[in-house]
Amino acid sequence: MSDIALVDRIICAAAQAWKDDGEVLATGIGLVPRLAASVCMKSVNTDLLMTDSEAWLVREPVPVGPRGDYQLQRETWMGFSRIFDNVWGGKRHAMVGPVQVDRFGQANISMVGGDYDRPKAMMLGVRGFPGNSINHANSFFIPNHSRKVFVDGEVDMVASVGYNPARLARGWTLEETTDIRFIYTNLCVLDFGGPDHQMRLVSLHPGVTVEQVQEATGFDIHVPANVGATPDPTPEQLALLAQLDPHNLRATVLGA
Amino acid sequence: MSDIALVDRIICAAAQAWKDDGEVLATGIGLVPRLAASVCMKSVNTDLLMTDSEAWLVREPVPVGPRGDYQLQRETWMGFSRIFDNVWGGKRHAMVGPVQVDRFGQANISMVGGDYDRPKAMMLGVRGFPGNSINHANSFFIPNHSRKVFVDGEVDMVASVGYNPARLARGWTLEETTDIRFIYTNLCVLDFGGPDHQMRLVSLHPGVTVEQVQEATGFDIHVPANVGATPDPTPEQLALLAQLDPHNLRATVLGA
Amino acid sequence: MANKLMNPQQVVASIQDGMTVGIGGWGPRRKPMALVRELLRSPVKDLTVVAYGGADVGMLCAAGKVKKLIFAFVTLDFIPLEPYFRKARQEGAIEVMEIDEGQMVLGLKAAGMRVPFIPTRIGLGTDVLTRNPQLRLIDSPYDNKQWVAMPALPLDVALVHVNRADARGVCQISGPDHYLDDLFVRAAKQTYVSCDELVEDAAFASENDARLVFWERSETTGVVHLSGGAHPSSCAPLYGFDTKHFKEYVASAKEDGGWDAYFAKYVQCGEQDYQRQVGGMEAIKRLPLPVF
Amino acid sequence: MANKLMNPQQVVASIQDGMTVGIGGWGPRRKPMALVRELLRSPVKDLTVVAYGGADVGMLCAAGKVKKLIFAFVTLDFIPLEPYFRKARQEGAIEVMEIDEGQMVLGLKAAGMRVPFIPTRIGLGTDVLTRNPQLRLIDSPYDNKQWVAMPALPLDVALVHVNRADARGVCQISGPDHYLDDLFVRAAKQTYVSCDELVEDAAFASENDARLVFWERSETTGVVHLSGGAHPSSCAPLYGFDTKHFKEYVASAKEDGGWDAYFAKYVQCGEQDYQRQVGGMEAIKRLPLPVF
Repeated sequence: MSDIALVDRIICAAAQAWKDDGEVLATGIGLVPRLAASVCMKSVNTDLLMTDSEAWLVREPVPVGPRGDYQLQRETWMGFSRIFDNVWGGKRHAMVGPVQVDRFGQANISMVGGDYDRPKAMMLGVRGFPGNSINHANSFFIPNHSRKVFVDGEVDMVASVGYNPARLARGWTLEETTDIRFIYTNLCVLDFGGPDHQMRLVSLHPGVTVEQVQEATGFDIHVPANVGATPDPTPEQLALLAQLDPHNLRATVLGA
Repeated sequence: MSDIALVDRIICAAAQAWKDDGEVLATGIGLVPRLAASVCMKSVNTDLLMTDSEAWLVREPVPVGPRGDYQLQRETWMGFSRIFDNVWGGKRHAMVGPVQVDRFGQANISMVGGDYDRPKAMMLGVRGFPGNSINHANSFFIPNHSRKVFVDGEVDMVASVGYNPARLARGWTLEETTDIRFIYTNLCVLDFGGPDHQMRLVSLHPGVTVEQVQEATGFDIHVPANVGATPDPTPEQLALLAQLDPHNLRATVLGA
Repeated sequence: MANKLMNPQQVVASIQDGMTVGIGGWGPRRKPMALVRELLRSPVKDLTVVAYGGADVGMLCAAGKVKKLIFAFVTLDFIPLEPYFRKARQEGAIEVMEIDEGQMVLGLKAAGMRVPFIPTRIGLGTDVLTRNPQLRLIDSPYDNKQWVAMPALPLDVALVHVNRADARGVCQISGPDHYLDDLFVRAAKQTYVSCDELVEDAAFASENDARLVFWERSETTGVVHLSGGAHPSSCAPLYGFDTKHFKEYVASAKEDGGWDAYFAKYVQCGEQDYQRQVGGMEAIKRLPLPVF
Repeated sequence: MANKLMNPQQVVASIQDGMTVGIGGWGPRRKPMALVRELLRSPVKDLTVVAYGGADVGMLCAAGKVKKLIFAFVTLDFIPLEPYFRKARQEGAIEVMEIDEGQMVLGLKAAGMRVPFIPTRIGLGTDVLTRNPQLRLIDSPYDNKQWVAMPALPLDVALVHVNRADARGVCQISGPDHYLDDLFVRAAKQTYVSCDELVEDAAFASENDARLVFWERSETTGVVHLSGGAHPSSCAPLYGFDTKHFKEYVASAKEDGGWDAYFAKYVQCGEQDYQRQVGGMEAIKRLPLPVF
């Protein structure tokens, strides 16, 4: 086993998600995605755009948690109405945390249960998932890789479009509607690079086996011949993380 | 003859155009319409909205011409993009100066001549006339009442929608597409209150006869039994005009 | 010059059973909560509510005011799940039209522009279409693709809370984001605004002040002066949201008769008692702005 | 960190024959005239130009660069009729798509939102429809009316002039109106911006400064530092438009070979000589702001 904290490994792996994106808005919803985007903007792709998670684009990522005398480095007003201009233009790559994901990459944060009119568990609603998923690139962070998340069949409410040919509207191709990049879980890294957009194992975190991943996933994943290990963060990345998360809020997100 | 300047009479008559409009944006394009709107806002309908003719809604009409140390009384940012929000919502009544008007009230500022591809005289283009005319109330100011302006047949380029049943799109009524209130000319005041929206004589300026108006108009107008005289401005209105046009720019607009 | 000052009772008196009411703000941020509380006290029912929802939606659901909810989310942000909205959904107590956040933008824009719909790709491939069969797919005359025709969402009434307003209905939002409030206002036949500060007409004369006015006063029907009127939601930069109060509110949902107890304690009593119970304006002004 | 600084020649080198070019500004206000002059000096031809037009459009017409013009008006405001645009139209030298000002807004919005059209009532009952048979009427799935389907107006290139920019493409418009420049920018594949002042990245950190930035830097392809680059159009609050220069320009159109003479004197010479001939930056900065 490695002495690198798993959450640090995931964040630094996920920081590569925007590596080749050029100048797009990186939106990380939740602590791990946000820190991943922040590390990326500080070290991997310095052309990224980020917000203060409220109403401004900033020149440098804002540290998470209480800010003390930190001064926002604003560069552009970016209230919600402006965010939609950006989304609809497509120059964004969001990393979000769905509650369910299926083999097509269809994701759900709305509700769980078989009866839409009386959900077993109502959650948030579809939020911006339908619009995000069909307008720009998306990646997922899943802190609890399990069959409850990676469900057999379809998710209970398809909030974001996936690679599902049965749901394709006339005149559209899956490549036009869907651009899911990576899934970072507490076990591994996945993408949709298998045959016919099958979910594919990209790398395993230290101590995790292919069998464990398949066992925790409600559908067959594509396993290439050689699956590597999720790389260790560099000392520079870990130093950045310490700056960007000065209160070590990330220590408990995986349920330590 | 009256000793009231004709232009003052027209402005003060036209100031009544917005009388019953409540809280709408009054836009007067050109000196006479703008002064008419300004007089109205100061005395007739104090709920009117007006801009500084640039980018701000103002609490009081801005005097025309050089402003000296006059301070704008801003109340709302109102750049062009905001103006369209207002137009499309319908809460506006503009007074504009078309180059041609026909019996349907269809108006033109785009081009003159029989060949659209090679106009005899190219003017401005349709500007906002198509959108204004179908979204909100409009009135016209015509400084040179003549058959060149009030044309026989249709205007050469129909820039604003009129009461022309032949051009009605499916599902629409003329009352939905068209709301032309008044026409103020150097001879008289007109509206479209005749049978089937025929152009109707409302009042004559002093010294002008019905025959003169009909002669200067390229189509039949409706003349009610009793046509009154365009009223004299009140002393209060004249005093307001002097404040709103401190350089007496209006003295030459009728070609004195 | 029109004087649009009203009291909350007059606002609620103009809302009738069955109306469609849009509520400005976003989640737990700058919600017209005092106006919502007045609505809770009234006999009005069968409302269709359109909102980027927070406790406004939760409370209206709990009080049985909502026939139909048009929403993309309902959340308190720091407490993700809104308990009374959740309960209403899980009990099948409300009809819903669940759409994307951006689709709601388009629907409100279409209503403000007075067009029947705006085409969009949003919703394609998702259950937003299967759960809302009234959302129609259309062909474009200019390409060979199908598009979602997002219908206009016209409102009978919009309720919003702003930082400052004058009696003529000029409204200023001085926090960093006006959210989609301007779209709610333009989509509505009548707009009622509560404001933390009532100011003189001259208050907006500077460029910076006038730029923070996002709609013409002709869009404002009535103005209610209600300091702290957004509480327990936030009204930046004046005050943050009240996490302690929200926690009590959320906890109430776990008790039998919890809503009735919350209602009796915080709603029934009227706005003056409400503010006294949450510590008065001094306590509200001390609520720290949230850090996101 | 991307450095997007370019010179005008590099901007024009990325514009190819037959492209669709949108030009920001409004009439004689904040037009990217130095970039337009560079375009006039180039061999580029057969452009489709989209603009709320002023002398930018007139000059491009005079120089034979325009194959097709998409416009609602072309005017210098204080001189209503733009002489070279007029001449081009009266000689039948250009194709046109003449539309309403607001339809242009909708077309640019549709392009930025990547939808094929936006429905509107604008154009119904007018010759905008008869002169543009490519504008299609559509049925709405939600009512029984016909609507104009205003098509998207996607741009290959947008050219705009701003007050201040940094090398990363953050652009600030500090005059009272940004016109529809943000829509041109979002409708375009590539956006080239000229700026009166080139500033450091930190220049936009205050709320008031950041609010005057109307698009993300990801929308800006290249930045050219050109003080006075809007002349002879205005760039409030820095300088007004040059009425004397515009009068000379308009007068030239009445002479035989007038355009060639204007071109030789003010365009051929290059930007440095141009500025010297119009009195240098000191004279430009003294041009009074227009009073409307």
